[in-house]
Amino acid sequence: MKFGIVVFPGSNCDYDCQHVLSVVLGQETEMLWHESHDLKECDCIVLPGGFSYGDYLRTGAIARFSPVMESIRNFIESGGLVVGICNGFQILVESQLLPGALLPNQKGHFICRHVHLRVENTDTPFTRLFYPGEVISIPIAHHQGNYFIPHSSLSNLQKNRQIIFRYCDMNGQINHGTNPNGSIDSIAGIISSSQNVLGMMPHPERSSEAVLGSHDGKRIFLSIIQWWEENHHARQ
Amino acid sequence: MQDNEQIQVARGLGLRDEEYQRILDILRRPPTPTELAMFSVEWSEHCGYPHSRRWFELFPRKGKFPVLVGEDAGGIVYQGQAVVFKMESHNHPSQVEPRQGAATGIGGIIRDIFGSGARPIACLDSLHFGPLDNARSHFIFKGVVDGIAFYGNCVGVPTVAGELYFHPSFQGNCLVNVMSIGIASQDRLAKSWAKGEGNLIIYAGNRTGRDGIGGCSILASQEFSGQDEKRPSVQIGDPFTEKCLIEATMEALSTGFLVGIKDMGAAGLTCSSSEMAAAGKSGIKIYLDRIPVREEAMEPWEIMMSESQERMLLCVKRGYEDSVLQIFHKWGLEAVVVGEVVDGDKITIELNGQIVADIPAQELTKPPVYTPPADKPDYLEKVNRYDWNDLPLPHNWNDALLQLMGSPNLCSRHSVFEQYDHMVQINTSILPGTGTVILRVKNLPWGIAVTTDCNPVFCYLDPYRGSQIAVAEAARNLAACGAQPAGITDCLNFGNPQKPDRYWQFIEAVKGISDACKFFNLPVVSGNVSFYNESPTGPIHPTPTIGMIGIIEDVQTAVNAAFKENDDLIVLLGE
Amino acid sequence: MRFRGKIVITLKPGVFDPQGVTIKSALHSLGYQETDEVKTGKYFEINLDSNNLDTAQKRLEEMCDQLLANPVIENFHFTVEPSDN
Amino acid sequence: MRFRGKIVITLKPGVFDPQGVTIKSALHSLGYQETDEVKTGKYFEINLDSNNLDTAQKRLEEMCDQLLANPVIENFHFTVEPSDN
Ligand SMILES: Nc1ncnc2c1ncn2[C@@H]1O[C@H](COP(=O)(O)OP(=O)(O)O)[C@@H](O)[C@H]1O
Repeated sequence: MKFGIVVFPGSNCDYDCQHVLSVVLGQETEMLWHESHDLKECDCIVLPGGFSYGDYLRTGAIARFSPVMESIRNFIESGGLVVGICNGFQILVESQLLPGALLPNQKGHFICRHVHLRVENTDTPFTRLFYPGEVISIPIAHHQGNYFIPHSSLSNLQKNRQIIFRYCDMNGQINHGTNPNGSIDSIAGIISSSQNVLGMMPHPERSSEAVLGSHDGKRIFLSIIQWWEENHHARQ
Repeated sequence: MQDNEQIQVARGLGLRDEEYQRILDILRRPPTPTELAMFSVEWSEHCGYPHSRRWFELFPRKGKFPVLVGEDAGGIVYQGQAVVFKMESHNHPSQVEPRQGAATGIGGIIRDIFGSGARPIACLDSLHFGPLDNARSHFIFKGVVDGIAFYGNCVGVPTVAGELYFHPSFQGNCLVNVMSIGIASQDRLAKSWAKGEGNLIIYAGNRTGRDGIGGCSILASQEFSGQDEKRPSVQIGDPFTEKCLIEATMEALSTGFLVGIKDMGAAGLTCSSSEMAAAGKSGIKIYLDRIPVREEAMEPWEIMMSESQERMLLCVKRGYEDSVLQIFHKWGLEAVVVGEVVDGDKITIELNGQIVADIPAQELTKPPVYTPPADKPDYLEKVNRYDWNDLPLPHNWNDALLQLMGSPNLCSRHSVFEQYDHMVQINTSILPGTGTVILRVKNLPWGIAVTTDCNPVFCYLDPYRGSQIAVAEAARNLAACGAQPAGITDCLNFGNPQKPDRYWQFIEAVKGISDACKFFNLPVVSGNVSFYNESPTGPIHPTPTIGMIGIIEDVQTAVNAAFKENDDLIVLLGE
Repeated sequence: MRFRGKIVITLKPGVFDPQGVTIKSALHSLGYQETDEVKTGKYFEINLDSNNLDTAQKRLEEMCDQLLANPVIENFHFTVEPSDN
Repeated sequence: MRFRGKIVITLKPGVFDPQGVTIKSALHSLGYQETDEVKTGKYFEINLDSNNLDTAQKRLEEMCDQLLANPVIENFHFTVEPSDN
């Protein structure tokens, strides 16, 4: 399977994703420069974390106008898989490829630490290797991960099972104290209504190797690979 | 300009009369204002280390592993990989504007690392403030942490460890010492020289503004300047540009077209151009009108002294300049050819066809050396007479323990390092707060352990022993996680060196570090000195911060500090 | 002709403003107990060349719409005037 | 009485504004070539209770000085008006 990892000026988790996908998981990878329309026939596009354009103005606000984003919009429309991690998620919501917005953390500062997530929907290409309600540990590292969506749209997300990950404690309980950034409904990751675009604030590439202390993130990538292997014949 | 008047200007720039005389001897004519400015910054404490340089000879430069001692950053070599590291202070800028001061400190040290050709893989911060119940100290502390987070997180270099210490002696003068570590294949390291007649000098990065032109306000206040309103301004960090500079520089280095490269840090263009020329034993000509400037009507000395951030100077093989320029442009950066390597040994600055400075580079980069008198401070006898038996024992040991654990100098640093992205680049194998931080090296079995240490109270009580304790503590920290101590960098924070008691503390500390390093077979690969850390209430406690790195052969065997299992034995080693 | 636009971007009602809350509590602890609400926003000054005021206005409106404000969470308003420099 | 202060904080002349530079180049690449300078700043709206306009003014000035603006690199100015809510 071939993964494309987009490089915006200021991306800083691009090579982390590349390392995990190619060295750890043995997949083909391609770095996609933001100024090019060419997605190089990749099967899944990763919008990595970092600070595209320094997060100046608003997170993701400038990156969304990159030429590569036009191609990604078409790619999504034709059913292609896209994962936005952290800044990638911010770019996806700014582009309105996912609903909502990401506000500054409630505490007002950057937060970098492992958090527990509850996997809310496992019927997706990104989470099929988890079991429903499973509690996993993946690090967050962001200043603006406070997910916001107007209440009317929130109920749509809930109804359509688009909420994929929610912040919780180690037992899967969700309460005020388990929400690191103030996200509405403790949302850590969502999927598009078309099921092929995942946006999440936590960094799965940071928990994909034993030497870094956790494997849980790797299973997201493994889910994608497994899904694709089962489906790509159908798609071609 | 009259001779007399010029001596006044020279004094205003911090040059001594005998230094002015030496300038006359070197040039065999009166200096131009630009030349005077260039000498003043190049010979300043900040760039030239006139009060400290001679003592560095005491430092051992050899250790268990091969050592690199470079112009900007040194390092050690392990299995063909150069691990480059350096520490630097940004105390005074942080005291004035904590957020930007600390941010630009991180930016500066990272540029030193990638300027040497190594990719920055981690930063550390050693911070000292006055007690938190003082509102100003609290403000500075919060601003500094915020500034490090702002810059370090955005630039994509993890801030993985550090220290945080509160003591009244830092009330009017905080310490912000930042360290960065980089790694490169040994044969890919860059030179910081300019050589090869005809080769071109390229300026890349942010534009030059009137940032940090401290001493130059003196120049501006003289008749020959003109308008007012040239107030020196605080440097603002631009981590986004720095991130692009890192990537563009790494890419440019991989072309093989770069002859040399150097960052424009303290003293900006003056320092980078003259030191590149001197290191290459070449002449350099710079055309000032080609330098990208941010403000109109900048005077030549302003351009030469500006400390605007995120700028690099490159020497590129003639004929290949377009490929190099293109890389920087691709990353959205400004990059222009501003000069060339010329025959001779002079640094020549031209503005619109007129020469505004013409100085032998070797002389400019050879600042005077001073050894002022040193005297053992009076306080030492008194403080060391203290009878420990006078100390009352606590009534309730549990309460005492809780109080200790909750005290600002001992409590958890979680709230600080949680604000730093300490995981980006996915190398942080042992995380901060769980033991000494260890970075794995991707695709290789070994890892790097890092720490900074110094206890200023010990150094106040005995600078020699205190410094040895700092080295020993750092070595213990590394050993405790399974790493071999491999080398140190230092940041020597002291008061005014012209006061004998402060200077004595400094010398003792250098001796202490040297002796401890020899004992542990550790090289001092790089370092930095910050003098004049004083406030109206007196000098800071002497603080020779030690940054140490160690090598762990098999990163899988690294251990963190946590107790692991019920029934595991707990053993106390040592007396 | 040269114009200067002054743009203020504020959060829509109902969007939580953590920075505002933090600043309010900082003001309270500094003794400014009389403040009961703090809202934060962004400010931009943009110098631009246009044929006339109307065009300048139209272009600034577009810039806000397209880039400077995020319509999901933010409102904007601006003023524009001829400027000399 | 209730007042509303509107505060604009801008960088002092000569202080580098990297955000402004980046936004300007984004505007250019979106086709707004006519913009030649973008300056960024902060905006605050503060509701407060005061006996009269003068006091409100004085208090706001103090808040700016002490907390909202950083006098080393920023200037501020504000307007204040009676408000109903
Ligand atoms: N200013 C700081 N920046 C980043 N990390 C810090 C800072 N201060 C302390 N830490 C980290 O917090 C942890 C505990 O700090 P400290 O108690 O000083 O450590 P030590 O175990 O070395 O005495 C360590 O991981 C240390 O690196």
